[in-house]
Amino acid sequence: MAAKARTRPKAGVESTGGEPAETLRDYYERMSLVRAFELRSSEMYARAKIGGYCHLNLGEEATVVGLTAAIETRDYLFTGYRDHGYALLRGLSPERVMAELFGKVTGVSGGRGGSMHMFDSEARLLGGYGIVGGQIPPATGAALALKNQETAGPDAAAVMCLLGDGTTNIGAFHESLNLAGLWKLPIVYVIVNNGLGMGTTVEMASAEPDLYKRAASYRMPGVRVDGDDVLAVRDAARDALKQARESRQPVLLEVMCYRLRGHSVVDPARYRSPEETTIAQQSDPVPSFRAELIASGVLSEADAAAIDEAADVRVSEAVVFAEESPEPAREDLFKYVYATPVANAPSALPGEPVMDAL
Amino acid sequence: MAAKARTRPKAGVESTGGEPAETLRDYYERMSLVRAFELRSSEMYARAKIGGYCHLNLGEEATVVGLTAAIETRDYLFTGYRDHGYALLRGLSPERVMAELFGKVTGVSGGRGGSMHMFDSEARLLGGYGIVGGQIPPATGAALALKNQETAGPDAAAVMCLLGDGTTNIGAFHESLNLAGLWKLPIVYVIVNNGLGMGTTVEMASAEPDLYKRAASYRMPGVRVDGDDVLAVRDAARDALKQARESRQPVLLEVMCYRLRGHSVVDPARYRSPEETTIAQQSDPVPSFRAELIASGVLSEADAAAIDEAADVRVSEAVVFAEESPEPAREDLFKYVYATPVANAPSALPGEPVMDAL
Amino acid sequence: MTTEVATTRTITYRQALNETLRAELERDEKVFLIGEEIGVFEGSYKITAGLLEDFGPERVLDAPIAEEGFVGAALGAAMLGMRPVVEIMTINFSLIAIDQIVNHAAKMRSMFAGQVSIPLVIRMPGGGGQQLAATHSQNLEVWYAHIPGLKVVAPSTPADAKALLTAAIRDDDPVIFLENLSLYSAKGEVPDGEQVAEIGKAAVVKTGTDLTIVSYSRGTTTALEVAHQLEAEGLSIEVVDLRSLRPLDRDTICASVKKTGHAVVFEDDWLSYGIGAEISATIGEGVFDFLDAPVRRVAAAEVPLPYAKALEKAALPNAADLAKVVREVLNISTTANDK
Amino acid sequence: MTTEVATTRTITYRQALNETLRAELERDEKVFLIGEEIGVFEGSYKITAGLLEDFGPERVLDAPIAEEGFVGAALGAAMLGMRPVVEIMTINFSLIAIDQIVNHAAKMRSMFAGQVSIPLVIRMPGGGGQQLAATHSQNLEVWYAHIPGLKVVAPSTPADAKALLTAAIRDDDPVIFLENLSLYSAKGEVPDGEQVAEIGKAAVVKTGTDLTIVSYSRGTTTALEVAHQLEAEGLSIEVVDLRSLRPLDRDTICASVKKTGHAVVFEDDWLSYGIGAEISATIGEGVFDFLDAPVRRVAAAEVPLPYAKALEKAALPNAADLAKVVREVLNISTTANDK
Ligand SMILES: Cc1ncc(C[n+]2csc(CCOP(=O)(O)OP(=O)(O)O)c2C)c(N)n1
Ligand SMILES: Cc1ncc(C[n+]2csc(CCOP(=O)(O)OP(=O)(O)O)c2C)c(N)n1
Ligand SMILES: [Mg+2]
Ligand SMILES: [Mg+2]
Repeated sequence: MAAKARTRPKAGVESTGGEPAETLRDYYERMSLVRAFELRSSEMYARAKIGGYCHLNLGEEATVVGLTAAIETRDYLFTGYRDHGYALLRGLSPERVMAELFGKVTGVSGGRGGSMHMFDSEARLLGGYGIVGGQIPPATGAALALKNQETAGPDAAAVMCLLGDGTTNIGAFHESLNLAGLWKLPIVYVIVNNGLGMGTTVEMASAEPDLYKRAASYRMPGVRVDGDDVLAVRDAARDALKQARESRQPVLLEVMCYRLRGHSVVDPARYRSPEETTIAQQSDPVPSFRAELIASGVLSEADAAAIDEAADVRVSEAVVFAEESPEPAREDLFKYVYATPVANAPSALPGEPVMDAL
Repeated sequence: MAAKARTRPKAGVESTGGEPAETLRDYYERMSLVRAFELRSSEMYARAKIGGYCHLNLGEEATVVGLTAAIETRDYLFTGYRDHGYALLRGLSPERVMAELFGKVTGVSGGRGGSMHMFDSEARLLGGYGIVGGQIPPATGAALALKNQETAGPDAAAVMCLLGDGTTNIGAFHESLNLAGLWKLPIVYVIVNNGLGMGTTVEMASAEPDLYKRAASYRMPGVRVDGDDVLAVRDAARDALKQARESRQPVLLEVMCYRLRGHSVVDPARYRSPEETTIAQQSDPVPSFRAELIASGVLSEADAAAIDEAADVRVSEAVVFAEESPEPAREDLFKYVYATPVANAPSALPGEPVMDAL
Repeated sequence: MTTEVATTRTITYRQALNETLRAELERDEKVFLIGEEIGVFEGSYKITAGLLEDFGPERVLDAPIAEEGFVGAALGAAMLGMRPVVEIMTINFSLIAIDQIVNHAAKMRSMFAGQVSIPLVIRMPGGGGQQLAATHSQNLEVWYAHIPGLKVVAPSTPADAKALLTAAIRDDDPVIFLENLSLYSAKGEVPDGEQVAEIGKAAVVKTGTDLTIVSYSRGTTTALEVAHQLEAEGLSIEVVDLRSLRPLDRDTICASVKKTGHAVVFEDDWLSYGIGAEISATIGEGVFDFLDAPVRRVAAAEVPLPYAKALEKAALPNAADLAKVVREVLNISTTANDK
Repeated sequence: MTTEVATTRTITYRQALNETLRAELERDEKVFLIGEEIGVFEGSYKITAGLLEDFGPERVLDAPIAEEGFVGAALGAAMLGMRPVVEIMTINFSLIAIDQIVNHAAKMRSMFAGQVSIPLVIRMPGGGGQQLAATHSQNLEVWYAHIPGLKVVAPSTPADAKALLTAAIRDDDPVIFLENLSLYSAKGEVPDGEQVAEIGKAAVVKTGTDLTIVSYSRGTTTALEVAHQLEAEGLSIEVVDLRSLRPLDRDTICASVKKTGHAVVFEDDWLSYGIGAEISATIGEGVFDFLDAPVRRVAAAEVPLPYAKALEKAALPNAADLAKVVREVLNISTTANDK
């Protein structure tokens, strides 16, 4: 973690200079929404409204806002299981995202995916994947399809594929980046480097801990940016996407941030030293961006408080919606197994005979 | 192929300077043996004495000799399926290697492995693997065992793991090199870059075709050497092994050579242009090393002819041995499935009932 | 099956596949082929011969050796509406891609509540008997047949290869299309024109009254051979060719056994937990009261397949093994009836 | 089983595993543990808690997320005489390592004619019911059970977890050691001292005369629960716990069914081509003449498992399903006898 802190440029007030106040305010609203949503998710998990695994974006809000601000509506986004914030800022309503966490039929994935599997085909959020690295080959293939379907240029679509620092050590990362580099695909791979994969630091997991340098193995540009600096993240991501869409030059972008809490809501993160926890808390982008906007006069204290309050209300509405939504119907259990109907598709429930008597 | 030819230093007479004539002669004998063995393998395949897949080292003889000259008896060698030459020069008798190709019980793997699966535990040749990249994780684990069993130093053992250029694109390559770099394992990964994986050139397969550069992703030294220059190969491999055994610094060594014929004995290599075939033939290391030794007075024409003749005789003896050896006994079919006997182990032949009547 | 007035030609299984790929590439520009050595090299087993030349590298895409990467990439392209047909060189190498196939392709549609379809075909040959040794001779189709969300077909004839491949490519779900090394050069009559099989249906490829042999892929060839040979001995054998391993057409299997009262399953894979286990269980469950003798399975010996010819032969099931077991099953039943 | 005079303690399955790993690490310095998050994090499911602290990072080695790499590395270490015990976080992730397990670990000894042994244990939990959704809830043990060269065990109690893990670590072959998420906190009596089970043997864990339930792992718990519950209804149920899936103890299964004449297989995995298929086929083949009714299988619905609680519950087999089928099988047979 120390190494990371050293190499990371510090976000400063000056970085907001020149940006319209409205944009800054907007970004703060987004950060605040993600923060409120994640805190509430944690609470709802504790109340057993949410089950399974639940991974939060707490501490990564500037990264989430910056990346989602950079991608265009026409672009496709693939992510890992730490996906709530991306779903919200890709435009999915908090209601539908919370309903997914509650396992309700109104959820973005009909309650079938849960926390790790947010998907919305219209919003071009193509999942939410729980197998480490599992999203990287499909994202690469989506870029292959785009390359064949469109011509390169400023209006072309591109793919953004998110992955964690720990995920760079798996074979699918290597195979996919090689394909993208080889075939010149319009894709940006974003390593959200929060310093940890569960309890394992980057230094314990990666022989080359400067992860952006791994781009060189595929003759691909590798860029590192401060993930606590929302504007820096946005600009770096925009620039990378521009290369992808205009020159079909895939890019590896590493965004340095901190995971504020445990790996998932049930992890107390005891392996973390008090110093590390302090660093993570000190670099929390939400209060710091808030303070920055107040200091630079973009927001008043009252404005900021109103934004936070609005976010909370928004999330409360989402909880009510999720709570009141129905569960998926048991008779729909087999509904989505196949797109093309097929003879003899299994439909027995446990304990039912495998076939009718002849 | 063109790019490779450009970047490859040309082997010259001067490179043999200073080397004892006996060593040079010895290396030529080894090259000649591999050449004779492989030509005969091809012939025996055509006569249906050998079955399955059969991949030859033709054109790679200088690489085979150089690498095997560099490894010490105490070191472990893992290779892919193009393994005849390595088996021979690791000290396995041509008889036992040819018998393996013939599927005879006297073969190095008892006739059970065939061409792709040469193994000799005493010679520390730990296979012979047919799944592309399959040898890389076990070789890495062997180095892990060595690290735990021995202290580093000039007398420590190391692992050499061979792989092809095409093999660098598979996930197991990435995962393994990362482990080796992370855990500081005594291993040298050798890319035998013969320019092709079946019909696919390096440039068609690897986004970064300078394969040794991929070492950087694991903070590992990456070195490239001319694979037609037996002494250069030997010296580069020795140096890499030294780093591995003394400093536990894994190394990626890329050896540039040519595949003289098709991918396997049944491949006519029609995808290769006449120019490419010409280049491959011109860089054939056996006649050029032979000519070099004659020009520099190490061998007379007659010496060289005698060596070639002796190699041929040696291989003929191996063929006779293989031919006369018995096939493995059918009643030994289940012999090696388990090391620790286990209750109820299956032993039914096709068509036998799965169990005796109760 | 949609059938036009059928003029037929006798062609190999290989050629049937090649022609079908060509026809589908022509018909639908969303179809593309991807795999190792399918273009410049024309396919390890020459199934794609000539296609790169005629359709270009965008439609016939040579991939590096990265099965997980390119199978997953095909899946991603399918998510965007393309219709990739993947060739994995042999089923043995699919183990490297299996996370993308089983954890991803098979589950996405369900997990994302139908928001995405995966019109993906994965072709790959299995099979032993070529002295390719333990790692290159497997028949792991039962693994795929076990997975909900996949469709798994295993044609035994050139005609079925054509009609099932056409169906697979036009299907909006991931289809595992199982070929067999020793079928590629097998010849058979193939109807001209468009042929689209119905996935999920078995076929009675020979009728008979005494005993049912259930098989698929290469095994069906042997089953038919044995059935015809035993006819000389006065035995009337019915042969059911599964064609689809998932879904499994239990009705066709059981209807046949209900009639014959005897069943033998023949497969190239290892016996325990093989395809034959499910067939035997299905028959036991479906037509218990009509069974006159235990269902027997003829399958491979449970060893990693050795290279040596004699050992390989001993380990793999053949026509003689099948004929022997068929006789045993019928004798047992005769004896039982005699009591 | 080697048993000393048994003083016992009631501990969890988790603790039994933890203590056994500790004891084997102490006993043999060639034993080492390797896996993701097993050290600093103390294991995703805390099986390895405290071991890094006591044995250090050479014996308890945290691996990066690289299942193929570190499983293969463990295999390589085993080739050099080490005795690695791998933890794969869940069976779902083993798909990434499966080439190393099935194409390599399982085959090497045979392929190299006995020149090398692979004393490798791969521990991993499977199981659904935790709302982990489709990719994190699988029971793919039948895949491994199908593979010659592997030994596959699936203990259902803390005592068996101890005795089978000890046996697995001391075995010179690759052993797949299957745990189950919902068993980790289950308690049971565990004898103190060294306990070494015999791999390859099933156990009759409850005797009975009317019907045999065959199960393994978590399923055995449910089977016993149902068996005891049905006793109140006057039914005498025998329960066979497989313990070893490969080799499969066909004799114990068939001996039980020979006595009871009725069998039901209970498993958490999908029905088609599941473990139950082999058990049913085995019974059909082994004791056909003693069977009074078809063997039935109670297994999971064939869907990628949904996250939503109600759907997940509907898809997974439970005690009520099993009890229902047991009654059906016995009724059917009663009716049949009445005829
Ligand atoms: C193939 C696979 N192996 C292991 C896991 C278990 N696992 C889930 S998340 C995780 C850590 C991933 O770390 P990182 O990539 O840094 O992402 P982060 O959680 O920090 O966002 C692990 C090991 C998994 N889901 N898939
Ligand atoms: C996982 C896997 N995929 C594909 C193959 C088929 N195959 C065998 S050799 C080979 C080419 C390997 O090329 P390279 O690594 O350059 O080695 P070379 O044959 O040139 O020595 C391929 C694709 C295989 N054996 N294993
Ligand atoms: Mg991380
Ligand atoms: Mg090569």
